[in-house]
Amino acid sequence: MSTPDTRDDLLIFERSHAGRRAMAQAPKALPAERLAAIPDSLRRRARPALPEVSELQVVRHYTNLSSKNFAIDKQFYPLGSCTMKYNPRGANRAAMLPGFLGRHPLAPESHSQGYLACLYELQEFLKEVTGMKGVSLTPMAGAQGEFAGVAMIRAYHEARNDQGRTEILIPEAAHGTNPATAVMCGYTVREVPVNRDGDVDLEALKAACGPQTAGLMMTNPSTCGVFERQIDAIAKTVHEAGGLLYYDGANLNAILGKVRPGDMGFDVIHMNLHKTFATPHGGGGPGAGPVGVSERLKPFLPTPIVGRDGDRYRWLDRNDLPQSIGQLSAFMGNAGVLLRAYFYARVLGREGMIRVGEYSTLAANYLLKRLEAVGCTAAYPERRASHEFLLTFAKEAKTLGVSAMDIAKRLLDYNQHAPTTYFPLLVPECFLIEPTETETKEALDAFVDAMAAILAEAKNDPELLKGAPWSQPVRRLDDVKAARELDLVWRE
Amino acid sequence: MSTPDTRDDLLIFERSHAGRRAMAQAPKALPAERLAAIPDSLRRRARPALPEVSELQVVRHYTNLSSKNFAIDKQFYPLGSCTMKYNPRGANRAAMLPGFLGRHPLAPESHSQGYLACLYELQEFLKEVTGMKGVSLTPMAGAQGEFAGVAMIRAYHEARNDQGRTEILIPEAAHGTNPATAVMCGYTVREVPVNRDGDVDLEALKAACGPQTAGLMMTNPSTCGVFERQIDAIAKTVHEAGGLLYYDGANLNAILGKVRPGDMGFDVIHMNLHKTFATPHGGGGPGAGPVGVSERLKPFLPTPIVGRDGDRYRWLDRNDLPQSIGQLSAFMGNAGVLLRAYFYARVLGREGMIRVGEYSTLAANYLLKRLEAVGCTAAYPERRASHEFLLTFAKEAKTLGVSAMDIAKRLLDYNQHAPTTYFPLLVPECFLIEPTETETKEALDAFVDAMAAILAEAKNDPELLKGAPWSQPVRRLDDVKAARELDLVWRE
Amino acid sequence: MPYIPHTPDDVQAMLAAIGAERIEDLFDEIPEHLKAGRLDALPEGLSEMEVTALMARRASQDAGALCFLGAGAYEHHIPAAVWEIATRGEFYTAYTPYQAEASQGTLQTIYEFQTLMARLTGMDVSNASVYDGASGLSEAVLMALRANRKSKSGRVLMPQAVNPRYRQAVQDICVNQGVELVSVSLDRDSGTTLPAALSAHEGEDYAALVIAQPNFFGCLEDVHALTDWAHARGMLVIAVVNPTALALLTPPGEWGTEGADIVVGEGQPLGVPLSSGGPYFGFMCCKQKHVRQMPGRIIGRTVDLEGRPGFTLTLQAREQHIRRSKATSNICTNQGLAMTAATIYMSLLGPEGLENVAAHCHANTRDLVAALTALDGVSEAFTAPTFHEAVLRLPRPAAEVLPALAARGIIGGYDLGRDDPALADCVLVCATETRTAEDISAYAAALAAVLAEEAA
Amino acid sequence: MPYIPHTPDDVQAMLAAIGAERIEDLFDEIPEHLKAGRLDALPEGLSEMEVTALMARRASQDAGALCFLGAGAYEHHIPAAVWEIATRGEFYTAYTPYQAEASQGTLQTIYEFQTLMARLTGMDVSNASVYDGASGLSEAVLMALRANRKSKSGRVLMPQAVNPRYRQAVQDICVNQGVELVSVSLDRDSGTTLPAALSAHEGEDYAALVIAQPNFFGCLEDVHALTDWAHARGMLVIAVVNPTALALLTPPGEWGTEGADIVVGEGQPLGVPLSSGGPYFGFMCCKQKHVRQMPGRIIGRTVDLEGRPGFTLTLQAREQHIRRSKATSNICTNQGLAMTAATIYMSLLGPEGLENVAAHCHANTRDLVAALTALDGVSEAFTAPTFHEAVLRLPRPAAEVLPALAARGIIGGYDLGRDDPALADCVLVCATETRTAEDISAYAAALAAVLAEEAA
Ligand SMILES: Cc1ncc(COP(=O)(O)O)c(C=O)c1O
Ligand SMILES: Cc1ncc(COP(=O)(O)O)c(C=O)c1O
Repeated sequence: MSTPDTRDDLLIFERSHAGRRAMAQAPKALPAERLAAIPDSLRRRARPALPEVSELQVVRHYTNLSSKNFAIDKQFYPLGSCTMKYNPRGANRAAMLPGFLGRHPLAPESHSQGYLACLYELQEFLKEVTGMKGVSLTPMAGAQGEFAGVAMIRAYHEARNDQGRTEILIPEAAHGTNPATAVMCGYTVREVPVNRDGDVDLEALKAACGPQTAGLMMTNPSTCGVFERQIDAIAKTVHEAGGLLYYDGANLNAILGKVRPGDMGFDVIHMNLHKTFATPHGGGGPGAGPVGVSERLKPFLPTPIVGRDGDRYRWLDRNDLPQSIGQLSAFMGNAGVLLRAYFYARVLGREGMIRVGEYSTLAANYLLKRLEAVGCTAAYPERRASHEFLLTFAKEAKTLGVSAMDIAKRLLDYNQHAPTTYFPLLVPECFLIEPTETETKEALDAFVDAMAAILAEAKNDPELLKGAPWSQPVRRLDDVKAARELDLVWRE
Repeated sequence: MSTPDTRDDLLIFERSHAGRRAMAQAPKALPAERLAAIPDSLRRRARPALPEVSELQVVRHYTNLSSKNFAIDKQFYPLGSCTMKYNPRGANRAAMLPGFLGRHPLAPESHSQGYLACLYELQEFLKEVTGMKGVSLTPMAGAQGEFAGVAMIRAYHEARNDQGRTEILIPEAAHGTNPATAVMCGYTVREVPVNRDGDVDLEALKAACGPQTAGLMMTNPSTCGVFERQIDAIAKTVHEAGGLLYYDGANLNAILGKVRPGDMGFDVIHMNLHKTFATPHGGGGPGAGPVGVSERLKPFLPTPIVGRDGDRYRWLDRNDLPQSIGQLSAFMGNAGVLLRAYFYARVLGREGMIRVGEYSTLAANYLLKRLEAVGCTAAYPERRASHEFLLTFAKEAKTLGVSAMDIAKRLLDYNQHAPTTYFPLLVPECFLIEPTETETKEALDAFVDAMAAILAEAKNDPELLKGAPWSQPVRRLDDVKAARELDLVWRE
Repeated sequence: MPYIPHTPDDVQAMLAAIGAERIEDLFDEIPEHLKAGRLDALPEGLSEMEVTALMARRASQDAGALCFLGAGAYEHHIPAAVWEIATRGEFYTAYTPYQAEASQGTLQTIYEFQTLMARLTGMDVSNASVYDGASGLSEAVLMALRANRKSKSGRVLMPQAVNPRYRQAVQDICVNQGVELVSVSLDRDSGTTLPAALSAHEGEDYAALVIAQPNFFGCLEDVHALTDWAHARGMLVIAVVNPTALALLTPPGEWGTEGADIVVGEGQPLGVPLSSGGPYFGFMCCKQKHVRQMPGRIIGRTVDLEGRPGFTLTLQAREQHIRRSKATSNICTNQGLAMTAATIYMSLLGPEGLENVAAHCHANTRDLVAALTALDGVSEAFTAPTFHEAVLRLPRPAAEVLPALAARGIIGGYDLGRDDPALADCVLVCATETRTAEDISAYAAALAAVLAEEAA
Repeated sequence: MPYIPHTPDDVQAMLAAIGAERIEDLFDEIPEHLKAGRLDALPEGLSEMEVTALMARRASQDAGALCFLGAGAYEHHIPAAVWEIATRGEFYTAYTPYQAEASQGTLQTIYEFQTLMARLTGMDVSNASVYDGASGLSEAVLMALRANRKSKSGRVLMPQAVNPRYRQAVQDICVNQGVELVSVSLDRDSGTTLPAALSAHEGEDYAALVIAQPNFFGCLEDVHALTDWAHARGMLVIAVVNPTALALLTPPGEWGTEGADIVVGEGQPLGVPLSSGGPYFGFMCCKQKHVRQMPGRIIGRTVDLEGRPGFTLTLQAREQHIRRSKATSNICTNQGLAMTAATIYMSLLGPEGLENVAAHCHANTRDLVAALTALDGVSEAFTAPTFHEAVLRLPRPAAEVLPALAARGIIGGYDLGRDDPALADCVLVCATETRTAEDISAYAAALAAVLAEEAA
């Protein structure tokens, strides 16, 4: 072997050395008597075993660690339903302005007008792009937005004294957060099947609707990557049964400026600003999941909301909205994410917003056609792609013994992040692919080339796929061992 | 081969696509008549062929490019004479404060007091650590500091009407900037040999001194990695001949708080703040090369300098210093670098400064002893190392046919940056190794391990070294072709 | 088209490959009457330069005051390295680490975070963050109900000494699952939760007791007594703690004889800027035996095909994407980046650094209390020892004094009358390690002036 | 010990390996009487928090005014991506790329920079930056003396229209090599260098003519006539250009019939913040035939052992580390990071973006001139067309008016009386694309008020 194994996988704890410290960061030690007011019985006996390392060690450790990640800043990242588009660096700089970073969440309104102006305008923009009548920015991610939304549905029925609505309907393609949310709001979940074209099975929906129906949660375009064509009929069915319509906005990118959830008949929606509004995912978060509502749900919006009196902005809280479902966090949502989304909305403006839906849809349909041409199988070949689409490798799994997982891992060797795999569950061996509007045609073509090469490899040398990835800091990891022999915390 | 070649070496120009642009960055086009005042004959005929790329493409391109670098933030980087120590991130944040970044260099003093206060204090600190009587911060790097210093020597002799001093003496181990500088100041250069211990050959120096001697430029500790023990005698010799003593401060790190150039008899010095004061090297620059002088050279300092009247700071320029050698740049030096150095000086303070010399010397002597123990040959085995030291691989070159260059390239495969090679020129097949005070003992030990492994490889499998590096984005590059078939600019 | 790279040529080529004529054709499955109008309420797009200038103006509009607010969010020094590294594209623009092999950077960071939090709290395990401290407490309450199989009541004891915003959020989040929060009264002398207050609940079935340390009023509870009391009665103990304070105070894992069962708190003090309230992160630790009831992402260490160690998402069977309606929570996106920052922060501070930060916070707050109570009519409201907040009683309503201070550039603290009319003349103040002696004098001088004015 | 990782244990182990007892022993070769004292004039060390707070206070002390200064440094919008990428550790903390294989990031970036600058200036080749525009001009003058073998005089024609700070720096840097700068007078009507002024130097031996476009007064020179005049007389032409302006103006490579020979300028406008004057970078381009006379680092494209393309330092035989006293210059450390930023900036702006920036600068300055000359007694001093600066003649001395404007928060421009008493009532003003219509109105209002006051 010509290259020595110089990989360096130490944990920060393994770099620790008793007595070492990043001196510039630590205030000087105080004389013990300055702590005398704290009773001994409440004092810690030994210092917490944080690592004892130098500042350079920390910088080097996390700089090197970071380089073991794929990221949009480095790779094409077509993760379906996640909208991995370019995260403008300008948004980061604006949100990190010292004036914004230093503002205490409970600062008086007199010292908050600049910040509140941004939030107020963001509320107005979101109303316009979604066609909803009221918006609260407070939910901290999509799932918390869902919670707020379904809680409002519940509050609405309760306020009308409409008892007995105990069920939320959810199409089987739905994201896992939808049923989990319904349960957190005290509902039971009834799944609605999806038909062969990717649309909801309308007959089944009709059969499922009844006086027990509190509402229906759905995405449109759905996570099957197609636009639900019977949306009018669905809305009518649910509404006639006395239920409300919830829109999971994870796929809003597909229709920005093209159709508005409010116009489709939805009563309540959440948006994922960390998807549609290009705020970064940060390796798992933070997000922001504002909710929008129709007129009749406005009284129930979670607090606080920004209101305006003349040219002064002010917080609206429970005193202003006595029927509010209340407060979902200690303060008011992920302010820094909202500021980034505000930046994005201002740069895009009206025209830019409309282009998002158009070009993300163009990219997805192009990529789908090209992939079909090199031998991939579309799950819904008769349908237009929305901003994303589904491929299935059921055939390859059967004839060649390579799974969608194998193909996904092999893509990493081609320096391409894998699409979402095995979701939605109803399509076997699937890839959900979302290229977004910010990738060039060349980037899409490179992905097609990689897929074509991998399909050829699958035929000629399937072990290449089953052993993949080969080029990453680690080879394929043993998930079963991870769950069986739990090692969640490092012990010396 | 199990890993496809996914390396992507395109130039930014090869990503260009006619008509594409990073829209958020470009102000809107103006109507042509707004440019009517500019005569056609002075207008450009075609737009410059800058790349036409999207913002994401730019971010991705340069993010990925950056990852092809070694850097202190990622690797041990023991480049002798370059002082690759940790560059505090806090210094970067402080210097990048909007208030500092936005200040125009010609802003009135009324709007500059905060900035001037930092510079004034930095001047004072540098005087104290060097033992000099006056400091000018304006030189933009070490070499410009040298220029200022030698120009002051010249101005001094000229002011005294001391004609005929046409020669600058320079020990043969000196850095190339020394002779180049002397010539830029209109002097001829006479080299002084270095003896077998790494000290200047005092007899030769005495013989070289005379009425033609304008001065001597030297570093101490020298670039041989040892402290010049006869410094008193050298100073006496040069001064008695009527010459002045110039101190090249590139190695100041070694003696910070231990010996001061002013106390050693030097008349003028430059400091490399990008070395000793931990400002970043930025892949080649910027630096800052302040000069310090003894009392008699103060009138000649380059302008501007920061002065103080009561509690107001103000610029001193040629009106205040009529004998100044003048202005070396359009404004006042590399302000952002000076602010970083100021940050560093304030964090270190008196005690910290003293520790720098101690611990960089400790690290170098430790590393030298350990390397000798695994079979490396010291160039000056009888001497203490200063903050750096010289190894020679003359033996390996002769017996095994592997050069210092081969060993350097092989080190890259061990994820260690190579030391300075083939400098100073008087020691064959040499490494000049400077570990600095900010690296842990573990990092030093890892370097020793790598060197031990490479020495073994040199015996058992020299081709491994001659073909190295094997693990970098490119294998060894053809420098001869680069110089013969000049390709300096990309052409489609 | 900001951020969209496609030229007219590209579009033509792409449409040709699709077999469509116009982009509009791609939307032909959408019923025509649903198509959106022109979005006229949206303004025109601006350049990065214009939006940056606008936001810079707004940001500086709010800046400049000297702030003594705590009440759940604390201004600490954040080493520059923390966010310079956390905003590196590799951390900043990665998604949740679903492809483990291409996400070892994020995954190892989380594993280190879990270890750090377990060590800081004295607990066995940690998750990879929840939204914030308040929503984290809701998750802890729901988790306790699942974990305490013996309790059937759905009731949890929630002292008044817990941050009212947390209590409200827990109420609002848990209400639909039939959870009942039963209040435990505050001792108005000490500012703490006394055993006497608990004994009022003796003999009833509660799934858990919540203990905040320090409590909302900055006071230190007798956590050992409270913990033992709850455990003796079959309740679980949920600790709500300030992570900075843990550098000085008994970790929840060592409270009483058995230690707390679940620990949550606001992670913001660990290197996350105030930033108007978010993104922060909630941390959540527990005893090993409860790990399968814990919500949120958890990272495990495992090996790859060649036996080398690596990190991956584990125990996913608790999560919504696998378990759907049976999941422990609906949480999906969490607060990863803030948690990454906290990991770097804790590594930089180290055991001694964090302890010194905590000590300075405590000492500065004591200095602040001393400086302010030196003024006529100002006194400390409670007798219990405090960590880095304290309640001051003023000679006039806080709602009058605070705006007058704000007009003088001093944000003087939290008006406790907002939550409790009985405390209308009380202010909760805080001085972290970032407040200097001059800052404290400035506050004292401003308060003296305001009180003199009002008196006049 | 800030930034030093060694613990007492480490030190003992290291000393043991060395065979020394105390660190002090390692300095035993230094004569005892030379050892330094206690450095008492240095303050005690502070923490990052304390120094950051101190510097933040100082930075904000200087901030807030509206600035219309140019005179060699220009405020432009800098895309956030530029410095977020340039300060990535990989660029920020690397050294000069001596180990090419481990420095391809820096090396390719420089190669791209060289290509960008060659394209922008219309020249064949570029180096990797020199210190700044002024020192760059000195290098160009010295280079021209080397390159023009026919000229023996050591004299160079230096118009008064060139930035006086550049003229001074060139003088100060070149004086010791016997270079003589001969001034060419400015036409006081047009504000440019006229052929008539040149004809005064007819028949003498000069190595080169320097031409600034735009010149220091913002005026556009007839570069074609000047270039041809110089070439016809065996002189080289050194162009000093503003890189933003080049997006609109004839590139020096196309001046006259043959084009300029050497091009230098201040690179700051290309994505580098004002930052009190540095770090900026000087750029330097030339015709291929002069490349061996060019100072500074140059990167070449070559191949590796396997024939793959790669980048490396080349033509090092020009540089001091190889050629020592025979080098083209003593420059070693250059302004790499600023140059990296400029590379990213130019890539982001693209041909159209940079053109639009230049156009807005021009238009805004014309608007500013119109707004200010609408005031009584204020007029434009020169008749030549301008790029993004212009000279205004005031009814009173600039040295009186400018401080009065500054007191009103307007930094109103450059007092030309500093360099030339005949222009004591003249101000050089500038409005880049960052100045809005409101900014311009604010200046006009302030100037009106100041002039009224003075009159009163
Ligand atoms: C369709 C869908 N719904 C809901 C969510 C949940 O959003 P979040 O992760 O922001 O909580 C997601 C996120 O992946 C999603 O894809
Ligand atoms: C000994 C010595 N002198 C002078 C210099 C020149 O300094 P600079 O590169 O800052 O111009 C160096 C830089 O490498 C050096 O090592």
